[in-house]
Amino acid sequence: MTEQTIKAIIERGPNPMGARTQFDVPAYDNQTVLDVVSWVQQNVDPTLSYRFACRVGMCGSCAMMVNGVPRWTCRTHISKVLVGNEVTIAPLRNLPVVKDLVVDMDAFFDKWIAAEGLHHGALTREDPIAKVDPTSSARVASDAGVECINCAVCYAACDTVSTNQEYLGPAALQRAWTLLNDTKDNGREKILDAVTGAGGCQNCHSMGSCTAYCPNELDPMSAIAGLKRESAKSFFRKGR
Amino acid sequence: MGGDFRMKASKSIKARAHPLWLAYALHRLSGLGLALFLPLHFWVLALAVTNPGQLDRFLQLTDAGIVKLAEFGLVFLLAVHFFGGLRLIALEWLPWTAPQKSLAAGAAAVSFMVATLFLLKAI
Amino acid sequence: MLSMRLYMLQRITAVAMAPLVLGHLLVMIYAVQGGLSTAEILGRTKGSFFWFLFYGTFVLAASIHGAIGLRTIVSEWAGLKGVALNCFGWLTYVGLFVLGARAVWAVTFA
Amino acid sequence: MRVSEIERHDTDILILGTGGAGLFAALHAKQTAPEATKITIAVKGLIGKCGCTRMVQGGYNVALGGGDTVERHFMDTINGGKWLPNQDMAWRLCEQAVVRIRELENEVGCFFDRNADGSLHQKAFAGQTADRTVHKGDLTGIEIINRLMEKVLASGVEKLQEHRAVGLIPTKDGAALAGVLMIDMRTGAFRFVRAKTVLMATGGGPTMYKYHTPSGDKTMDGLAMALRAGLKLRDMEMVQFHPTGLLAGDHTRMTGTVLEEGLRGAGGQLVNHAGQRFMFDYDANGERATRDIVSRGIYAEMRKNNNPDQEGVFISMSHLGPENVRQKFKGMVKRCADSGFDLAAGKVEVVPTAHYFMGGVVVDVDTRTAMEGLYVAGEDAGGAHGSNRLGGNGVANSTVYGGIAGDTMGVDVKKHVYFRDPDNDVLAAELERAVYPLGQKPDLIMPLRRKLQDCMWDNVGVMRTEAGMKQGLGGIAEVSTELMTIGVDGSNLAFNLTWHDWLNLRSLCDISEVITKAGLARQNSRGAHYREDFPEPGAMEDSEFTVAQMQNGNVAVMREPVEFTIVKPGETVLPADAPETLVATQ
Ligand SMILES: Cc1cc2nc3c(=O)[nH]c(=O)nc-3n(C[C@H](O)[C@H](O)[C@H](O)COP(=O)(O)OP(=O)(O)OC[C@H]3O[C@@H](n4cnc5c(N)ncnc54)[C@H](O)[C@@H]3O)c2cc1C
Ligand code: HEM
Ligand code: SF4
Ligand code: F3S
Ligand code: FES
Repeated sequence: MTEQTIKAIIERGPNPMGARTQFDVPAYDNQTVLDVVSWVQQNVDPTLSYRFACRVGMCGSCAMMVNGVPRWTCRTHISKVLVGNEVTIAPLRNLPVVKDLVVDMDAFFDKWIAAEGLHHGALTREDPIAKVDPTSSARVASDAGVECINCAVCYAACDTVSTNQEYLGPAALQRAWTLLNDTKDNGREKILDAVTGAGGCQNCHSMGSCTAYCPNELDPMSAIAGLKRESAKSFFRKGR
Repeated sequence: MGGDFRMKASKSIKARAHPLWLAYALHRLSGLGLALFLPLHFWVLALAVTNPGQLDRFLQLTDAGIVKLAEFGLVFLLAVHFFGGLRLIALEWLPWTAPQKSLAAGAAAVSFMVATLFLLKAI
Repeated sequence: MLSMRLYMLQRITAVAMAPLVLGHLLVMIYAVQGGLSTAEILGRTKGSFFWFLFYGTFVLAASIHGAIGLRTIVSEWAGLKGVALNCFGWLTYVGLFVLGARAVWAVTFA
Repeated sequence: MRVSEIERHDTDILILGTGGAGLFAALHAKQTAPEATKITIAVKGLIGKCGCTRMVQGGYNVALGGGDTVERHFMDTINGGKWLPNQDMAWRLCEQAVVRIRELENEVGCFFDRNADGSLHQKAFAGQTADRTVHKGDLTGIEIINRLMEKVLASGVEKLQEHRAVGLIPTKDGAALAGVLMIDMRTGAFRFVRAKTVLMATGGGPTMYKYHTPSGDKTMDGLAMALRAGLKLRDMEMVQFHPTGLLAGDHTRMTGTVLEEGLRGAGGQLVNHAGQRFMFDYDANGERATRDIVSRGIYAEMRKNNNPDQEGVFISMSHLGPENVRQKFKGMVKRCADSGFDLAAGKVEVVPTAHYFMGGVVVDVDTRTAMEGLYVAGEDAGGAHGSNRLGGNGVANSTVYGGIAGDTMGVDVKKHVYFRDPDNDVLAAELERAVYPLGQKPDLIMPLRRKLQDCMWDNVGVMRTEAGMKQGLGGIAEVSTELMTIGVDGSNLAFNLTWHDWLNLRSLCDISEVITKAGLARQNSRGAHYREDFPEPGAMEDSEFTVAQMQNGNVAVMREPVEFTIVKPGETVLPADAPETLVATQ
């Protein structure tokens, strides 16, 4: 333990209630951004709202803007983000704010489903489990994006999301890509239709912020490129 | 109002400082620049029929430093946009997951070379 | 905001322009040596079916490509949507094309 | 706040919680219930993003042949639970897990790891006699919950997200459940949801201990509600500790989170502050002994050291080669690094950490409770694991019984044409209870939660004695009383976390008392429950389980004999020539 303090500036949404408040938080050796926010709520401002669940980077509930960068706060060590001894924390970008640091993630998940981000199976619980070669290229491609924790960090990082309401966003499109490569999935046509619709993959400008900031080191940009490739092929084949 | 200013601050994003985003910005701005320049370019060329003398006077202007610089800018824009665009199409349509950053950097470098070559020739 | 069709059209026109841009750049690098003059330009292009096709295609592709590009920018940065957006796209396309076609005509067969 | 101000809402099937149990129940109810049935899923957090199923690392136990059988899985479960499990529940768990895993792969679309030949990869957790645990790397829970969540989100069920259940409201005669009182956390409004059938799948969660693994939303709300509703709770003394929780100080939420089991399996060493390996002093298997033994070993070592600045012990991996460790435990190394520790080359301080709650509501094998209209599945239900849960049986249990609950409710809902009317007195009392702190003078709540956590850890933790537990009861009562004097600023109830901290602590206090009383009632040591004053397990044939219930405003603990409906102690359902274990010894 040290005697030092951290200057935590918390920007609370939404607008009418919005305020930029500075808190002096005691610094500790092992301390995450979430711990800083929690300390404020537990010790000085009991009205501060934020969201978390697992506290170890598995649930994707705790993402916020930290110094203007979207991050999973439970797995971000404070020393990584301190500028001097200061840090600015704000609600996640690109989603409506419920209160303070809590955003409404419905749009993010609605788009996930709109991108056909769910399994389209042909087999049932009566069938044996299919054999899948773990080294096949399709499986490897599919596997690459499957460990997404839907934290919406990529969604917050992407400027296309902020300027194009319909855009499905990197996480949803990446999910569609994992399904397109999943040999057990039978929804190819549906998925391609979904990802070439109004907010489809063609809207992505390959800014790469999604890939740059994904805390799990996933690569939605390349997944979306994959979708564009498949969509283009199917466009040439079917003329749509 | 202070309040408004504050909320603006919260929306500011600093998550753009990486090569791919800069490549995107460069591509968009160069595209925008080209699209805005194009009507001018067409209009000037059309002078060939309507008013050849004026076209000549205009073309003589290209010797002036300022105009040279502007031209360099244009060729630069075209080169940047051209290589950036090819990079994008390659990234999107060719099945590589190549190191995108070096591709972006490469595209920028080649654009510079072409534009500089043009400038040198022009001088 | 960008439909798959516009997206494809933008990419296809881009690919089509690739050799044209290269050609154009080379010509320009060659041409600017010693300054440009009307006579010089016209001497090269006047009555040439090749240059007519070259620049004609270029103009067609560029006006489609540029219009789609501007349409995207306007929708993302200015929030234009729906009919207004489509009108903007078409107007830009027609405008660019007409201006471009006039220029091509001027330097080739006019 | 008056009863008349409570918003009203009706649905046919109401599901509380979106862990493995809640989500599976929603899917199955959708499949079994008549077309027009309205299904609502209410949850304290966001759908699929809270609860512990998502945090499952190791995997999912299921006997899929290759020598392994349902019988063998069943025997491991009974032996692991030290003959306390409800055998019919344990059997159904093992049997249905086979169906459920196929459903997860084939219908839900999970992506479990494969062997080189394309078949499912299975490994063995400690305490298992076969390679049985299906997994997706060490992030199995994310895969299961994400896939389930997608299906549920797309299924058209009604969503009540960030809705916290605060009270089960029975009918006037108390025989049936009328509905559930909830707080819409986003606005702070109260909502009474009437439902013909209700599944409680709020997932227990022993977070009243100083060190604990479950997610922050889990605070025993469900069991506290069930207790108040007069239901019987069994095996409440049974708290499983995971031996290696991260120790990073009490100012960080990371403390208590799990360092995976596989570290010890791969050869990780536990050393004390003096730098000595100690596990072989406690068990011949050293670090590879089962969870309960290692937890006790560490706890004993910590007690011996008795230095407040040197609380835990260390797990050390570096002798296996830092590069190797980095490669093999990529996720774990990264997680430790994010929190400032070097798992690959250095050593990381660990403590036993409260992980899973074996106790729960008494249910039948179809998840029905004694109260008509109320069903319980997952970690909230007691019986399947007895005194100890095998690693990998937790998520199997929640998904298996969640599905069963959905099927059962889907059928039962047809029997109920009308909604039941609530007992308005209970409704008023539950409302009163929930708004109580808003009328008190605001003060800090966390110091009090710490106090409870220290008390439970010190007195009702890894090793227990009568004197300790009695002291514990006193401590719990103190916290409980003090809590009633601490208020919450109620000027804005929207997403008022501090109010919810208060309610969380209320649930934790209530169930802590039950745990302690059940612990006092069990005068022997079985599985997770270890009494230093009664270290022997007692005769298996005379096994009893504890049953706690509210009687006249007090928690009473009774004991009931275990019925050996399938197999008796000393016997087995395996063929006589079956090998002891199919796991190749390391
Ligand atoms: C870190 C960790 C690792 C684990 N690893 C394994 C493993 O490898 N293998 C294994 O088999 N098991 C493992 N387990 C255990 C396993 O996760 C649980 O046994 C199982 O997931 C419980 O499922 P559930 O559906 O009952 O509860 P949960 O998944 O915990 O879900 C409970 C739900 O109820 C909601 N809820 C709680 N209170 C309320 C309320 N008042 N109102 C409304 N909703 C409420 C919660 O928000 C949550 O959505 C692990 C547990 C942890 C914590
Ligand atoms: C061979 C040459 C060219 C190539 C390969 C090319 C390629 C591309 C590509 C791939 C895009 C899509 C970018 C995205 O969606 O993010 C694009 C956008 C654009 N192009 Fe081009 N282009 C070329 C020439 C031109 C020309 C001559 C103009 C001028 C009219 C132009 C104007 C634009 C504009 C305005 C955009 C929109 C920018 C954006 O959306 O960010 N392009 N170009
Ligand atoms: S892709 Fe990465 S950043 Fe995006 S939601 Fe998934 S885990 Fe989060
Ligand atoms: S940041 Fe956005 S624009 Fe595309 S590459 Fe990623 S989705
Ligand atoms: S709290 Fe779950 S990812 Fe941060």
